[in-house]
Parts: sequence; structure tokens; C-alpha cells
Amino acid sequence: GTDSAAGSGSASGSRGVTFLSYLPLETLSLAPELLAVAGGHFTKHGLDVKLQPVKGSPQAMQTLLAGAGLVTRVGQIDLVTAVGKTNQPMVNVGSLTRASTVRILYSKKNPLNRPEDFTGKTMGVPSEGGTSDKLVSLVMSNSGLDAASVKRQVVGLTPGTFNLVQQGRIAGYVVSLDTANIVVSQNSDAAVFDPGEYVNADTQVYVSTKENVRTQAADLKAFLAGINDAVAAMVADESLDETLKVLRGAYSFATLDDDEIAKASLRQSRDAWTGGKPADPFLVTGEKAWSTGYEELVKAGMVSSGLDPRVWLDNSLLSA
Amino acid sequence: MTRGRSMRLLPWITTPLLLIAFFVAWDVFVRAFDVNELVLPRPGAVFESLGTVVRDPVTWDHARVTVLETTTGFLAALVFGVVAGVVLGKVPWIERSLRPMIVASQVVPKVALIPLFVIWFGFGITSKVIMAAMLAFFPIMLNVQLGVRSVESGQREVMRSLNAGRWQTFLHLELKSTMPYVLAGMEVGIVFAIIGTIVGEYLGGSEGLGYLVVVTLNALDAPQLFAVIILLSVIGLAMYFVVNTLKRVLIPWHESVYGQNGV
Amino acid sequence: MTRGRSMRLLPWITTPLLLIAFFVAWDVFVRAFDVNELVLPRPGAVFESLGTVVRDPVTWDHARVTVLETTTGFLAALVFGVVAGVVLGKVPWIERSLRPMIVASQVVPKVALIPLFVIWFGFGITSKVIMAAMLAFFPIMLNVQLGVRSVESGQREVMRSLNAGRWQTFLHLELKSTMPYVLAGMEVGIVFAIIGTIVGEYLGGSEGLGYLVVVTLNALDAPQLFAVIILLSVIGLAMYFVVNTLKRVLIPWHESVYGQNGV
Amino acid sequence: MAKDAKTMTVPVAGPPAEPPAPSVPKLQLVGISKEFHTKRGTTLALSDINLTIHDKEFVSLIGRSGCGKTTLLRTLAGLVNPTAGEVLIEGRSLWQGSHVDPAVVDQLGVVFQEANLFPWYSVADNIALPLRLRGVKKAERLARAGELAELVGLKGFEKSYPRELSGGMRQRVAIARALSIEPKLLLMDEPFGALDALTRERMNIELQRIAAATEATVVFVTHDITEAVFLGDRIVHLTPRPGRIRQVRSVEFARPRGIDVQTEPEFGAIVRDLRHALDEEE
Amino acid sequence: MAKDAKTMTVPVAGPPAEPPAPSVPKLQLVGISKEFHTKRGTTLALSDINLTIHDKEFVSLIGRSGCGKTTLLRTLAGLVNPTAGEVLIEGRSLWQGSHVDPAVVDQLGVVFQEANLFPWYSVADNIALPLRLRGVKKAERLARAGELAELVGLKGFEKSYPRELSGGMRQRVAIARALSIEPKLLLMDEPFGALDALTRERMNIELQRIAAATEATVVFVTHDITEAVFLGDRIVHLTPRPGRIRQVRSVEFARPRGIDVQTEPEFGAIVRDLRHALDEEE
Ligand SMILES: Nc1ncnc2c1ncn2[C@@H]1O[C@H](COP(=O)(O)OP(=O)(O)OP(=O)(O)O)[C@@H](O)[C@H]1O
Ligand SMILES: Nc1ncnc2c1ncn2[C@@H]1O[C@H](COP(=O)(O)OP(=O)(O)OP(=O)(O)O)[C@@H](O)[C@H]1O
Ligand SMILES: [Mg+2]
Ligand SMILES: [Mg+2]
Repeated sequence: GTDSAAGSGSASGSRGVTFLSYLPLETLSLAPELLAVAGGHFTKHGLDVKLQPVKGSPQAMQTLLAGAGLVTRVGQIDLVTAVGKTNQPMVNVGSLTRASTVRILYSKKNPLNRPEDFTGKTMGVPSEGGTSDKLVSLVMSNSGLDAASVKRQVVGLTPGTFNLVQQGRIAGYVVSLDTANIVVSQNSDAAVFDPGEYVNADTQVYVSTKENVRTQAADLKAFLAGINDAVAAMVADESLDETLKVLRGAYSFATLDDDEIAKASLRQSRDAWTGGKPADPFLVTGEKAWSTGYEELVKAGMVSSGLDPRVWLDNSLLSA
Repeated sequence: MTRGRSMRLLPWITTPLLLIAFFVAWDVFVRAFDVNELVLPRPGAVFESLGTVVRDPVTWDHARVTVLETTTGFLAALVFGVVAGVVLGKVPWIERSLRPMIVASQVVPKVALIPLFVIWFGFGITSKVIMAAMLAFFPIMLNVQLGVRSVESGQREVMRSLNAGRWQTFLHLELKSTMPYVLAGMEVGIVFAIIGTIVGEYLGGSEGLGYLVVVTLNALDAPQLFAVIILLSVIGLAMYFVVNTLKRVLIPWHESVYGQNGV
Repeated sequence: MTRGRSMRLLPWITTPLLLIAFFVAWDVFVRAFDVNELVLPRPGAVFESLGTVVRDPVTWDHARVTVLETTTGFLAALVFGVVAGVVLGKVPWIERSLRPMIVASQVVPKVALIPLFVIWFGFGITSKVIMAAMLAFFPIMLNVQLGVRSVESGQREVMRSLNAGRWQTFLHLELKSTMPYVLAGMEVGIVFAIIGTIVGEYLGGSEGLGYLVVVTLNALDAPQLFAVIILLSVIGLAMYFVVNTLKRVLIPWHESVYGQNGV
Repeated sequence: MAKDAKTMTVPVAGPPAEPPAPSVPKLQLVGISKEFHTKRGTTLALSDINLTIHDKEFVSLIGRSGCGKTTLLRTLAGLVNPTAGEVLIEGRSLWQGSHVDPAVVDQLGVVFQEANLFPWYSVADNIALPLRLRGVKKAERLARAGELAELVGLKGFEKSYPRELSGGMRQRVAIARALSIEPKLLLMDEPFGALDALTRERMNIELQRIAAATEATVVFVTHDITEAVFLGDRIVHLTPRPGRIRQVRSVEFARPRGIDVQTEPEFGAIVRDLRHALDEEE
Repeated sequence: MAKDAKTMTVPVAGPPAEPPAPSVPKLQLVGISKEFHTKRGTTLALSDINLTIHDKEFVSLIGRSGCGKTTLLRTLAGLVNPTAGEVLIEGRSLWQGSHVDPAVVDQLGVVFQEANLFPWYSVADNIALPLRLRGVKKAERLARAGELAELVGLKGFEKSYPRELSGGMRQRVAIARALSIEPKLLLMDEPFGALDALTRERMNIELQRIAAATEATVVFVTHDITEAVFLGDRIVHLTPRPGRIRQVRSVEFARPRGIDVQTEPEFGAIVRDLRHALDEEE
């Protein structure tokens, strides 16, 4: 590729690398990366990280494979289905979350309390066959239900989307944590369903290529160290005031600017990062959890069985 | 005569040659730069996948939907575009007053309006038809406008001296005289109608080739993605050539057609 | 004379009136059908938000990027479109051979090519410029092609009898004669260039008004979303009118302009 | 034929024996002026034109190139709105506000200086267009187009398209088109300019016959003084910039006039007079 | 003037005293045929035309409307590729494969039957276009355009645009344009058809003067037999469908010819002869 900004940056000093974000930057879903930049956690490790948004996880992985970035973050679901099918040389170099960071929004008038409630209904997803779509399928199949019994409807993420739920055109739709918080704050009849209660595979993992692991191990280590420091800072900052101050010094967007939503979102995220065990080292992928996720995907028919999920896992770049 | 015929046969030779050259260049590029197959698969793999895709009847269901949406949207754009073009071309004050609205409606990012569309028209094909129509409308309308205004004043005076009514003037003079412009507008329009449909299917819905693009993209099935794209291109081409062929039927007297047959 | 002047002043009265009518209709619609304010906010809320948006210097940075991308893409499309239109319009066998490729390149869903764009052009504005150029290219090219072919054969014979070279014929005859077509193509082109830029910014990148649309969408801030759309429309209109005004300067002799000034 | 050409007849003026309003002339131009405004300035194409044309009269209009003949004819056809003055047709104003009285336009047959054919219609369809606009049935229309094509010497070219015709042939199609509805008021702008001498002579005879048969009033612009005198009951001579009427000359040979009338000494005298008047203009 | 019109002179033919190839004629048409193919069938516009035109000769071309005059002229201009036969200019073939010898076209001045002006250029720019194509400086160009505008009676209209002109004025602009480069080979298709008698006469005299001064060879299509005889060294008479040469008639009045030559009995005789020949065509 011509864009070698992410290329062989192994020299000393502040090395420029690119992080590919499947989401636009204006969301607290990216809080660790944003804080790592704004709080100087990357520079501390000698990295100058450019956060580059791309459109969705498939594109994030494609762009990564094209050599236009050092590392990206996608769902375990995306990575495993991708590498399971295409055998592309991508590896998980660290798990950010240990629980789901997406939510399914529904209207209290027509509640979705259990997976059984989904049957025969139409679920809104941002894109057909994408992460959210697969997540809905996993929710069903893990509960022994038929995934095909839930109809999917692509709905854009717009302020008006919840209105479709209120009108009964869709039963619910999949959004990220902080978006869920806004919608709940905007609509008194809105409520959330946490798919994490039924799915283990929905974790967020940092992904790089095997080639990058080989040739740019130092950069990857520094990157993960920066993320680790940022997460640690947020976990340590019980009130989150300091975190918000730093983030607001560099960014401004709706969920960040609203104290209540920001703190709620970050607290829920924090639980996902720590998996309820703040003492454990961050980012380390538990082999067991990783295998469980794989099994879930096999059961749902999203990836073929008999593969060794450990091939796609590399904890060696974590400093801990 | 012979020159005319060889001109007509030529594309049947050059186009395949160019296509072959194109695919060879693609293959060479992928090999030379060792492009990842998820980013750009090899033509061989794509054709293999294309074979599977075209044998799958589901593909043709999707294709039918796309063609239906595009055609409907295009025809709607044609009707509205011609009517609007004629009215706006002939009545300058309407044009001057409405133009800002029309231009604004074009540049509005449609994605923001999708919830409105959905509320108004549901999830069905209507919103894609509207998308196709909106994109195709503008080039048709502007070309018709130009056409109506380019009617020769001498010919217009003939109609006036014959006491021709508005409708008669339209039928015998403006329509015929504008036809070459309409057809150029239609050629642009059909292409944009396809783009509109695909974007519409991409942004919402569960049918059509645009939807197939999303699914294959999300499945990271690059060969199939490019196979669908090739299929889409072929269908787009077919629709374009239908419109293009209309030209030979509808305006055989125009320089742009007449001159092409090699006098 | 007075009629001409009143024609010219008219839009300054009717357009604001129509705009007011539009916003009133919008307001009435929202109230009457009790439309959810997140689906379609009330104009009042949108204007309030617009006030905030336009006072924020960041907005103008985004706007600058969008304008830059659109302009660059449009100019590229203009150059390539005119050149391709002239060549393809004059040399039928090239046209016949290349047309399938050109049409196919238009209907290809660009989203599939973004990873390739990224590899080739990086994350910067280039890929949006290309997007804008690709959408604007086609209408310009087709109109230029039509224009080149519609040159009056009598006038062409004058140039031939004067032993004019290709370039001279182009300069003194084809260019002037094609100008009305080019300008109509440009009017379509600039609008599609804006659409292209917005779509490009929407699909990737972190700058521009298209990106701002994404951000407001993600923030679920309906008033701000519509405020950005209004801003976008205004900028789009401004760019359109620049192109439209060129017409009066470049082709004062053409029926479509001459006839409009009220003889 | 027409051996009685020398016999002085009453000037053809006024309807001979029509009951209603015998004094209302067919056409009246009252103080007509026309200015064209361009960036370069103002051209006064017509200045204070006063002219009365009676029913069934044949008026020839002559004058130097650019003197305003076409503008005058177009004013009569309602295609040019005069800057000042009024056009009265049978006593009624041609212009009603900014629109032209459709009842008048319905009587009109116009041959323009350019052929202005419609390239998308065949010769027959071009000729029959006025009939088509009046709802005449196809078979009848085509039969009439065939007759007219023969009249103007284009038999066999009915299915040709305008671009396959020579300049003179195109002009003849335009003449046939104007004649197709047998107009009561025929306005012709150099209709025979592109024709050869023989065709021209034949067309002159035919035009005279048709005008008499259809009882049409004709205003006929020509550069050929012989033609003007041969055809006209009166000859109007315009002088250029501004376009003014310099003289109106009556020609009083009996009708129908044969070619031989041109050899009469008086004919020659009128032609010479007019020529001198034109020559003096310099 | 031109009182010696009766004196028989040697037919103007062949260059008088030029060293190289004195026997090579300026223009030769050898067995020229031209067919037009249309959906309706084939029109044989020219059939086996053989004609030799000498340097500085003035040839008038007459014939019925639609007989092929324009086609013949366009063949000479290299705008029509004949179906059969060859056009030789100074002994060299005009057509070289599918292209026309540019050296020949460079000598060419063509006045088309239609004015074919460029609406985007002013009168002066239209007139000066050929000079512009040859890289003549702007000031010189405009001066020359001014002179030519005056020559054709359009002084004061230099800055006007074609659409502001009358039909005759437009045709005069086209004439001025063709004359601007002082062509050695002037092809004119009814150039004075839209002009009034006086302007036409003046243009006839001017054209004669210019042709003599620039030593041009002229092929001149006209419908006016008097004009043809007045201007021509020879008159070629074409008959229609298929277009064939019926006769070539030499006219041997001395040059410069004044208007008075038209009153010579011999002049009248030639005109009458030609007219009869045309009349017989029926
Ligand atoms: N549309 C116009 N704009 C400006 N000037 C015009 C326009 N039409 C005509 N004129 C001017 O008006 C005058 C008369 O023009 P008109 O066409 O009536 O002449 P004409 O007598 O028909 O000449 P010809 O015999 O050459 O056809 C000319 O000087 C011409 O320049
Ligand atoms: N492009 C064409 N296609 C078909 N037929 C044509 C074409 N051009 C000319 N012809 C035919 O060729 C014949 C000669 O035409 P041409 O224009 O040479 O006549 P002309 O002698 O110049 O007549 P005029 O005096 O009316 O201008 C006509 O019968 C005409 O119909
Ligand atoms: Mg005139
Ligand atoms: Mg001719």
C-alpha cells in the first residue's frame, strides 16, 4: 500500500501508528482509545496513535489486512467468523471487554424480557449479516430457540429509530451502550435488554495481523500498554470526574457532554472491561472464555466446528 | 455501408478484448502487489463464485427486485422529470422560485430521511423506488429544461403562426425537439436510478442485489462480493443499453444518431 | 425591460415566500400528525440548533473540508468529463468500446471499493474527492458527448472548408456549441459531486459535513441533524448557483439564456 | 392568354359585394413602429408605418436588404409586438393585451424567410402539419399533401426527410405547408428566393391562381421587382433605417396575368420606375 | 464604362504567362457521380460529370432547383466524397484516401447556400474567423473585417450578433467571411439570393473586381440567368435527376463588364438561349 503511516514504525521516538475504529470517534464505546490519546497514555509508551474511523467491522478487518492500520477492535463474533471461514492471518491480541457492550432497546409497552419474547418478532439491526444480526441469532440459539424465527430489518441509527419501536413496526433494535443510555433518557417508555446475559461470545477484542505481530511487536505492545493504562485509570477513577475532565479537554460529543449519560455509560463499560473482577489483569483473554465463545458460534452454525480457537489468540503482547 | 457495418460490429470485438485486458490487469495487479484476497480477490476466484451465484435461484429473486425497483423509480423519475422540466423550462418564474427547493432536496443526505421514509412508506420496496427516482429525477429534469429552451425560435414561430395550442406545440415541436436531451438525461438517469436503488437496499431492506452486497460484505466473502458486483454491472449495463437503444428508435433524425451511421 | 427586471427580482420574493410556506407546512405537519420530535423535529427547534451550529467554528472547518472535496472532485470530473465526452463523442468506435466499462464503473457500489480506495489513496480527502468526481463525471461526460454530436453540420462544414485543425474546430465551434450542454451537465454534476462527497464522508473519514451528519445521527440529536442538513442544503445551493451563474457569462448567445431575459 | 392585360381595370380594393361592413379593410397598420434593443444600442426597424390592405388584395413589399420587410411581415403575423401603433385585422385589434387574437391567426398562412421545417417529419408530414393541427383525418391529410407536393414540384419526395432535400426544395415544402389550409391571409417572405427562374415563374402563376381561387389577401416580400410588379395589385416600397414607406404604387393589369404581361411597355415602365426609386436610396 | 463590351476577347482560359505546367487546368472533374442513400432509396444527384475549369476562370452554374448544383460545389470543396470519379486540383487528386488535400482547402473560400454563421461571434468576429484561424493579429483582423463589412454594406453592424441581423444581412456576412482570406478558389452557392436588386448588382460588380484583383478562380451557383451571364466566362447548365451537364456556354464579353453590358443584344440572346434550354427541361 501507499499509505505506510502504519508501516514499519520500529524506530525510536514517537512512532506513528493507526488504530482502525469500526465506529465513528464520537462515542464512549471508544473511551479507552480516546482516553489513551487524550490522557497521554500512548505517548508515554512512545506511540503517536491516529484513530481512524472506518465503516463497520468488516471494513475494519479488510483495511487492517490491506496494511493500512496496525490494529483494530472488533467483536469476537466478527473475528472468529471471519478467520474461521477465510483463514485470514488475524489474531486477537487482547480482549477489551468480558461482557457485552451492546444492548437491545425495546418499548415497555411491548417488553422483551427473555429470548422467548423475540420469537416471531422483527428485530432492527444496523446491517444485515453484521455483528448485531449475529448477536441476535446467538441470543436465540444459546437459549435453544430457532434464530430464524426472529425477522431482521435493517434500520439506520437515527434519532427517530426508536419511534419505529413505539409504532410497533419493529420489536426492538440493537445499539451500543451509550446510545442505549441516550434513548432511555429521551424516551420514558424505552428499556434495554442485555444480550450478555445469554451470550459469552460478544466480547470486544483487539485484532492485528500475524505479520504485524511478527514485525511490529513493539508497537503492538506499546499500544496495548497504553490501552491498559487508560482502562486502569478509568477503573481507578471511581467518580469518573477526572476521566471526564481529561476526555472533555480533547473531545466533545453528546454522550460525553451529558454528565449523567456519560457516567452511566462508563460505569457499565467498566463492568464489561473488568468482567466484575477489577483485580484481574485487564486485556488478557481467558482461553476458556475464548473457547466457550467459539463453541457458541459453532452451535449457532456461524463457524465450522473442529477448529482450534487458540490459533487466533495471542496474549504474548500483554505486559502483564 | 461497409464502414457502417464494421462500426456496428467493432464493439463486439473491442469490448471483449478490453474486458479481457481489464481482468488480466486486475489479476496482475493482485499478484504483483500481493493484495490481500479479502480486499481484492483474484478474478479467477470471482468467476468461480460468479458461477455459483448465477446458478442460485435466490440471486435471481434479488436481481428481479432490484430491476423492479430501478425500473419503477426510473419511470417515475422520467414522468416527473419530463413534466417538471417542461413546466420549469417554459415558465421561468416557476423555475426561479422552485429551483432552490429542488436543488436542496437533491443534496439532502437521504440517510437522515430514512426513518421518515420508513414511517411513510414502510420497509418495502417503496423507499428504494423513491431513492432511485430522486437520483434519476434531477438529470432528466435539467436536460428536459435545457431541451425545451433550446427549441429553435424559427420552428416555434411556425407553430405560433399555425395557431397551435400548448399541447400541440408540445407534441409536434417541443417533445420531438427535446427528445435528444431527454434521452441523454435518461441515460444518466437510468444509471443513477441503479445507484439509488443499491444505496437504498444498502441502507435498509432485505431484498435486492444491494442487500446481497451488504450480506457478502459482512460475511467477508470477497469473491462473492465481487461476483455480485459483476452481476450488478451486467444488469446495469443491460438497463443502460435498453435506454440507449431507444435513441435509435425515437430520434433517428437527430445529428447525434443520424451522423453515427456513417454517411 | 421592466418585465426582464421583474423576472430577475421575482425569485427574491417568491423563494423566501416558498421557504416560509415550506417551514410552516413542516411545522403544521409535525403538530397535526403529532410526529415524534426525534423523527422530525419542529422547525423552531431546528433553527435554534442551527444558531448553535453556525456559531461553532468547528462546523466551518467541516464545511470547508466538504466544499474543498466537492470542488476538487467536481473540477476533476469536469476536466475528465469534457475530455472523455469530446473524445467519445467524436470517435464512435472508442465510445462503443469503452461505454460498457464506463457504465459498469458507475453502477458498481462504491462501498465495496472503499478498502481499495484506502490502500490506494489513504484515509485523507482523496477518496471523497474521487467519490465526488465519479458521480459528477457521468452526467458531464454524457452531456458533452451529446453536445459534440449535436454540432450543426453546416457550421462544421464551414470549419472544414476553412481548413481548421482539430484544435481550432474544437475551440471555435465545438466548445462554444457544446457549452450549453456542458453547463447543463455541470449543473447536474455539481449536485452529484456534493452527494458523492457526503456519501464518501459518511462511509469513512472524520471530517466534513457528511461526517457531522454521522455524528449527529449517533448522538441521536434530531434538531442538530436537521440543522446540519439545512446548512448542507444552503452550501449545496450556493455551489449550484455559482455553476448556474456561469451560464449567463459563458453562453449569453444561447436560446436557453437569451430567451430568458424577456425580449 | 391574358391579352387584355393593357385594359385598365379598377384597382382591386375593397370587397366587391359583401353585405356586412363593406368599408372595413382586411388589414390596417396604424402608426406602427418597432425598436429592437440590443447591447449595442437600439435599432429602429420600423417607423410610423401606415398602410391599409383590402380584402383579396395582393400587396408586394420591396426594399433593400435589412430595411424591415421581415419585421413588418412578422408584425402582421402577430409574431412581433410593435413598440408603437396598432395592427387592425378587419377592424379588430390583432393584439389583445400581450396575446394575439386566435381568430386572426387561424386565417393565417405564413412562409418564412427560412424554411423552418421539422426534421422529424417527412415532407408529406411537414406539408400536412397545419391540417393535422386542425384535426383533419390522416387519409385526407396525406392526399392533400400529395397534391401540394405535386404543385410545388416535389412529387416523389413525399417520404423524404428535410435533410435529404436541396435548399430550394426545402423552401418549396414550406410554401406547400403554408398553402395547405388555404389561408385567407397569406404572408410570404421571399418565398421564391431560392428557386430557379422557371420554377419561380411557374410558382408565380400558381400563386396568382391560388390567391384568386381561395380569395386570399396576400402580402408578399420579394427582391425581384419584376415578380413584385407581376404579382402585386400594389407595391409597397420600404426604405431602410428607420423602415418607412417611401411609396405605394398601384399596378392595374387585369387578372389572371400571363407571362406575356411582362413584355408590355407599361410593365417595363413600372419596373424601371421602382428600380430607380430603389437606386436613389443610396 | 466598359464600352468595349462588344469586342470579342479570347476566352479567359489557362494562365497567361506562368512558367510551370501551363497546360494543367486549375480544376478538373473526371466522371464524377454522387449517390445519396436513404431509407427511401437511392438518389443519383450527380452522374458522370466531366468538366475542366481553368485558372482565373469564372464559371457560373445554373440548373433547376434540386438538380445537384450544391452537391457539385460541395464535391469541389471536398465536403462530399463522390461515389465515382475524381476531382483534380492543378492536376493533383483532391481526395487522398478518405482525406482531403489540405493544401487545396487552404486556397478555398466557400459561401454556402445557408449563411452558417456562428451565433457566439459578432459580425466582425464571424468575418474575421478565417483570418483568426490563420493566426492573423487581432488589430489587423478587425481592420480587415471592418473593410469587408463596408464592402458588403454592413458598416456599423460590426459589433452586432447574427441573430440581430436580417436574412440578407446574414448572407452578406457569410460572403465577407469567404472573401476575407482572398481565396484563390472561390465557391459560391447562390450567394446573392437573399439580396435586393440593387445590392445584388453592386455585389456583382464588386465580385468581378475582387476575382480579377485576387486572380481567383470562381465557381458560382445562381438561379438568376442574367447574373450568370453577366459574371461568367462560361455557364454550365445542369439537368436534374440524375444531375448531368447539359451544355457549357462561353460568354465572351471583355472585362471588367459594366452594367451596360446587359443591354447588348448578344447578352440578351445568350440569356434567352439559356432560358429556353431550361424551359425545355420539363
Ligand atoms: N431580433 C433582432 N434584434 C435586433 N435587431 C434586429 C432583430 N431583427 C431584426 N433586426 C434589425 O432590424 C432591421 C430590419 O430587419 P428585417 O429582418 O426586417 O430586414 P429585411 O427587410 O427582412 O431584410 P432582408 O431582406 O435582408 O431579409 C435590420 O437592421 C436588423 O438588423
Ligand atoms: N444528404 C442528402 N441525402 C439524400 N439526398 C440528398 C442529400 N443532399 C442532396 N440530396 C438530393 O440530391 C439532389 C441534388 O441536391 P442539391 O442540393 O445538390 O440541389 P441544388 O441543385 O443545390 O438545388 P437548389 O437549387 O434547390 O439548392 C436532390 O434531389 C436532393 O434531394
Ligand atoms: Mg427579411
Ligand atoms: Mg443548392
